[in-house]
Amino acid sequence: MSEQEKTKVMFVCRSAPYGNIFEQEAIEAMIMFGAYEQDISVSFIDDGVYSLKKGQDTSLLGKKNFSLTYMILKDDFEINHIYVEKESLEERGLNESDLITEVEVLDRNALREKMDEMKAFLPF
Amino acid sequence: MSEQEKTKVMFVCRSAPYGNIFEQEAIEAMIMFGAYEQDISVSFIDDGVYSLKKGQDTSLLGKKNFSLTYMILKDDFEINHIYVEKESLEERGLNESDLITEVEVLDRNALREKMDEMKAFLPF
Amino acid sequence: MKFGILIKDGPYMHQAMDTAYNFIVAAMEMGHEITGVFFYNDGVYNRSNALEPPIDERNIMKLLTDIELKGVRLIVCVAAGKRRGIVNKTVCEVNEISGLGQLLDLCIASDRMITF
Amino acid sequence: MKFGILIKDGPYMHQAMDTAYNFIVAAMEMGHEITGVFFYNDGVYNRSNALEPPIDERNIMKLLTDIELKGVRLIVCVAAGKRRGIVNKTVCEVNEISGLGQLLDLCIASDRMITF
Amino acid sequence: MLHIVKRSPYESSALNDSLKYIKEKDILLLIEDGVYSAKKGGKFENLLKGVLQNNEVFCLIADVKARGIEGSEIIENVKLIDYKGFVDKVCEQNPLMWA
Amino acid sequence: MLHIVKRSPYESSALNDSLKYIKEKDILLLIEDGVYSAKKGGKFENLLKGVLQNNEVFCLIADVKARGIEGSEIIENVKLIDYKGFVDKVCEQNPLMWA
Repeated sequence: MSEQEKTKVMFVCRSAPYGNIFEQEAIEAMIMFGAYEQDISVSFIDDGVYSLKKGQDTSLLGKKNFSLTYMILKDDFEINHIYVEKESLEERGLNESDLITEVEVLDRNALREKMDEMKAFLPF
Repeated sequence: MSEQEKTKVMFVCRSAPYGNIFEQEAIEAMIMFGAYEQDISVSFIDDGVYSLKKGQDTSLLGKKNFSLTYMILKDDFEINHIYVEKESLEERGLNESDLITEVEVLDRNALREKMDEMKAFLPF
Repeated sequence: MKFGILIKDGPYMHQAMDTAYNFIVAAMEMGHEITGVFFYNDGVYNRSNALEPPIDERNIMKLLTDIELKGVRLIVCVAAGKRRGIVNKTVCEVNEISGLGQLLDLCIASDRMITF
Repeated sequence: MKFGILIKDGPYMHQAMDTAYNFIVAAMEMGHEITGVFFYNDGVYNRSNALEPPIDERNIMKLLTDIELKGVRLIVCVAAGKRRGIVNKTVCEVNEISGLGQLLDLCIASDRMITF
Repeated sequence: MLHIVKRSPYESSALNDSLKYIKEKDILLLIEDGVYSAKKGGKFENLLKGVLQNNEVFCLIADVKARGIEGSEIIENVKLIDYKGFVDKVCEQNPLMWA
Repeated sequence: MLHIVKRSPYESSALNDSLKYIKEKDILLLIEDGVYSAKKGGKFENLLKGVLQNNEVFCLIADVKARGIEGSEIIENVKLIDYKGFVDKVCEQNPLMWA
């Protein structure tokens, strides 16, 4: 399929992990979508940036640590673009070195420009 | 039963109506509790004060207007005390005349003193 | 226009299903097409076959059957459903259960995707 | 001490049931008594008999059965359950279904009432 | 983009979060508990008036009426629309729900 | 009173709402997404330090670890407790969940 024919869909991840299931079920959707050869982006903004925080250890909660999946999302599941918003990181006292995997850090304006290219948003 | 033997329970209503079911199911609980001859209070704070707003008309939503029940909660269902927090009203541009029924308007400090008497809180 | 719909909240607890229903009815009256309604997260509860709301309250099961009869496709995510107990024996229609690929198909087939 | 527990959120969607479970286990290990767990609002979904979470995930149905076997009383609100499809045929144990008066009874019988 | 906000500004950051992404020509649509943002005399009146300088703001009338808010209590220049108007706005611009 | 906050201060008003009701000797307990309030370098660091002037603040360690926050990243004088510590706090004071 040519690049122009692909549908551009962006997951907009705005929730912190573990307090609710949104980010976990969003990842389950990302993994499935990767197989369909469309143009899938994921953006982490607001509390969504916490999902990428390094060092998550859920053993005391009895819940699954799904953050490790982000490390292989791009290579194993063909998610084309993973963005994290710079301002949301800063507001939370986080920086790039706190993140579990290498992602594209964009400021709000740049991320908004990416949004303008999308056909559909899936907010989680 | 003597007043001292009664259990003091306070519903703490902090949600606006219709966006979620909390206030409607809280009212269903209040109605049942009234029959048990305990000492039941209801306090409306934060967005909970919107539940008491006059003039709710849910016809276009297709949902039930449950606000009318507040008018008879005290007399018909023996809920002993209904409080609304002054500061939350003010912050929302509301005053006593906006409310569907006569309730006790208390400032935060006075309401907090009532809270100190409670055995149990039920937050909605 | 063609609209795809994603529902993430359960019935009665949040207003999402009600807003979506009113949106869908309005869109169809205006001659637009609904490509499908995908139920994800707690949205899957909307398709429980056991909802018994009080008789003086709106019946969400009936409202959804109404739009289904008008040709709107309803799709319940199998994974989100299993986790929450919306499975073959508890779902309104067994053949509504499907995979997440259907959500992407809605994104592809619709001019607009809207989440409630 | 005697603790009464109120659960307002459904399984998996929010962390409430997990936090409550860990609280209950800790309290019992410390020798405290749990007077009962009342499921209201979306909390009733925790007692669906059809939950089928992935095998590598915690099984909330099993966790609740464990504490029930240790003598903790579980109570599902009949009205909240009917509205959401948690009724005789879909609930874990039919005799857990009861009325709102039980919630007030928990308030009366417990030293502390805690909501999750 | 059509920014849809359904949460109350008093309890949720959704309105603020959406406004960080609003650009010229974007529309702000307030539905469900989001309509409280458009009430005169409330804490968010000035914020919303600022938005109105650069963007159109719409409010779902069914949600306004359900919550007991009169048309006269809605901040000036905020436009009330019905569900069909909602559909029209989604046709005009690509929607993102700020839940 | 024991004020329990389980929502993130970035998306919810719960922390702020609870602090309006906090009195001398009351305890603030942060659980679930509420623990983000206690992270150093975040937007709510000063607010929480203000609370610590007059009240004890506790954080559930299971929730802190799950979210990848190190003990060293927690604001000074905030105390980490396990579920048994949580039970103890509920024994000490009457709990109200600010959801």
